[in-house]
Parts: sequence; C-alpha cells; structure tokens
Amino acid sequence: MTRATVLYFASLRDAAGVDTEVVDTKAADLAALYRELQQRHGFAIAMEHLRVAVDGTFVRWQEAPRDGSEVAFIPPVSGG
Amino acid sequence: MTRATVLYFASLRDAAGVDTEVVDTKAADLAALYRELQQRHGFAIAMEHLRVAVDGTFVRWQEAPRDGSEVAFIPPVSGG
Amino acid sequence: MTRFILSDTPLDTANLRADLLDARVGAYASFEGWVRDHNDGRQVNGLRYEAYAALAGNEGNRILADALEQFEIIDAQCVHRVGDLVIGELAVWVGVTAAHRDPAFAACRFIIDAVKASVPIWKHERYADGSNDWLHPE
Amino acid sequence: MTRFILSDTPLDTANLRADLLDARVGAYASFEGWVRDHNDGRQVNGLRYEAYAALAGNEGNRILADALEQFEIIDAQCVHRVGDLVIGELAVWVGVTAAHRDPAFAACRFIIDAVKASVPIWKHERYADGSNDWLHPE
Repeated sequence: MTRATVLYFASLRDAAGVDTEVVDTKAADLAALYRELQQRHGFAIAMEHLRVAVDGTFVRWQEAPRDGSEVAFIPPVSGG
Repeated sequence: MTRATVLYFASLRDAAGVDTEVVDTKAADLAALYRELQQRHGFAIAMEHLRVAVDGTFVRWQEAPRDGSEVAFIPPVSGG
Repeated sequence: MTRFILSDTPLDTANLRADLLDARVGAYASFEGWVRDHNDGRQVNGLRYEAYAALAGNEGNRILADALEQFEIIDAQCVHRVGDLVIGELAVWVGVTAAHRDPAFAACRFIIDAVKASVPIWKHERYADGSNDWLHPE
Repeated sequence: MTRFILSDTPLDTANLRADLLDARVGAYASFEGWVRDHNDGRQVNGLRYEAYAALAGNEGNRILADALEQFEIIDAQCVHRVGDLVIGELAVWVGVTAAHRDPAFAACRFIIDAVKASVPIWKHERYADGSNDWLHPE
C-alpha cells in the first residue's frame, strides 16, 4: 500500500466535497489512482482532459504513486 | 503667380533657417515648388523621400499650389 | 527570480510597470485581462480565481524564463489574481520590456497564451440568473 | 472623437488606462515607447519630438478609426509626446480594449506601426559626444 495526499481543485473539489484527502492505494500508477478516485467520487472529467502533478511538478500518468507524496489532478485550467 | 505659406519641419527647417515662409511661385505643381525651394535652401532630402501636405492633409505632388494655402513638405517621420 | 506572482489583493499596474523601468528599454508591451460582464452569451456578475499555488508558481516562472530565453527582451513579469473579483477588475497582468517592439509584442503574447494554457488557475463564474460554474475549457 | 492626442506634458498611463475601463472589456493590450539611452550604437542623452500638429491629428485619428473598423475592438487611444524628453520617459502610448485578446494585440500592433510610419512627428536626438541629429529613417 502507498499512502499519498491527494489535492482537489475547482470542480473536482466540488465533486469530492473535500480539497484534500489522504489515500491508501494499491494503484500501480497515477492513472490507476485517478480511476480509483474517480469511481469513489463520481468525477465527471475524463482522465484525458486532466494533467497530474506530484509535489508541485507536472509528471506523467505512468509514474507510480510515492509514499508521502502530494498528488494533484489538474482539471483544464481557466486563468487569464 | 501663386502665394502660399510653406511650413518646414525637422531637418528641412534647420536647412531653411525658418519654420515658415510665404512664397510667390509660378510652379505648376507641388513637385516643382519643392524643386524650387530645394534649390533656394539646399535641402539634402530628395523629393522621393518626402510627402507633401496642403492645409493639414496629405496630397499628391501633381496638385497645383493654391493661393492662400499652407503647404508642408514632410520629411521621413520618426515618431514612436 | 520570481517573475510570476499570484496575488490575493488588487493589482496596481502603475507599480508593476514602474518595476520594469530601465534606461535600455525602448518598447514596453503589456497585456491585462479584465473581468468581463459576459461570457459565452451569459451575463456574469462576478468571479473567483483559485490556484494550486505551488505548481502555479513553478509553471509561471518556467514560462517567464522561457520567454526571456526565446525573445530579445530585457525583462518580463506576470501577476495573476486569486480570490473574488468584480466586473472590471484586473485579473492578470503581463509586462514585457525590450529595446525594440517586435520581441516585446511577441513575448507578451507568448506569456499570456502560455499562462492561460498551462498555469493551474481556475475561474469560477457567478451568473446573473443565480447559477455558477467552474470553467474547464477543453 | 479624438482618439489620437499630442501632449506637451508628461503622460500618466494610469489615467490613460482608466479612460478605457468598460464592463465589456476582457482584454486590454497596451504599448509604450520609452526613451532609450542608446540608438544605432550611439549613446543618447535626451531627445525632442516635434510634430506638425494639424496633420498629425488628422493622420493619427484616421489610423485609430481604421483600427476600430478593421478589428473587433471596443476602443483604442494613442497619445504621443512632443517637446523635450529625458531617458526613460514615455514617448508614445497606445491602449486598446476588446472582449478578446486576439484583436486587442493585433490592433495595438497595427496602431503603433501606422503611427510610426505616417504620423508627422520627428525625433531629434542629443548624443553623449555633444552632437545631435534629426532622425529621418528611409
């Protein structure tokens, strides 16, 4: 099991009902972790419209979740 | 004879030594008027690098000087 | 150097501009995004920007470093608001200085485009009809 | 309407910008020309701008009217200094507002290019070596 902190923003946070949660996961990569959490919270945004970041840096979906890391799923941005 | 007021700007004024003068001319068009004044004042700028304006509006060199009008020879501009 | 900043208080463009004054500068191009009273045909009453601050800082500063490397510019800065904004309020400011206007314009455009495309900031709009929505353009 | 103005006193960009505030605006692009300390490899101490005011007003306002017709913008203004300017001082300001940034940038660029190309304003530079010159680019 890997224990990571997941951050939610914008509509993902609204759907999750929390802006952060600690998750214990067996997901092999961040893609699998998203699918897991998508099922739990009913996220409407498909993975291909998201990016994923770990500890404040964008990373690839193929990376494995690391213990003690901070994972953020980044919905399409709308700054500016 | 046509009597017109001629305005000089920038390096043309420096060469003419005045910023305006009243000229009596038999020039058939503004091009001929410029050649006449170029000879008188020794203007270094060739006519093809100038534009000409009458009473605050750009006009063609082929126009005849009009009595009482204000003629300005416009050296290459350098605003901005 | 921190050239990209998130601000939770109103921006003063006169101060932001003054920070870029430099005797070598001939051209200053700036862009500002202001809160519009409409979007996609809906009447907007106000909005809120939220950011993932750590990642936004990293991404924003990377974009500005890219701009300084790609264009013949002297300096560049970008500040983006977070929090609640009213109609007419300044949401984002980009300022670029250069000796000449070509790179100043090009870098300014590059920066605002890149910030809008990849900096993790989200807009939450409140509409005149009482509804509200997160904007997640695809 | 007078959208192009010659000014013989220093410009306040905060005021110029404030005149363009409008709830429909989403994008504000501006350009400023500042007096550089060098030009064509020569060290510049200061300069003077001279204009043929009547024609400059006509040409400037024609350019701004063209911009309003050609681009999807809300408003546009341009102010150009005349008289003596020191290094770092603002020589020309262009401000354009639009709903979206594409036309705001395009119109801003169009206006400064056209003003530089055809408005009868001349720059007289004083150099560090004591010489001075009118600029008449060809």
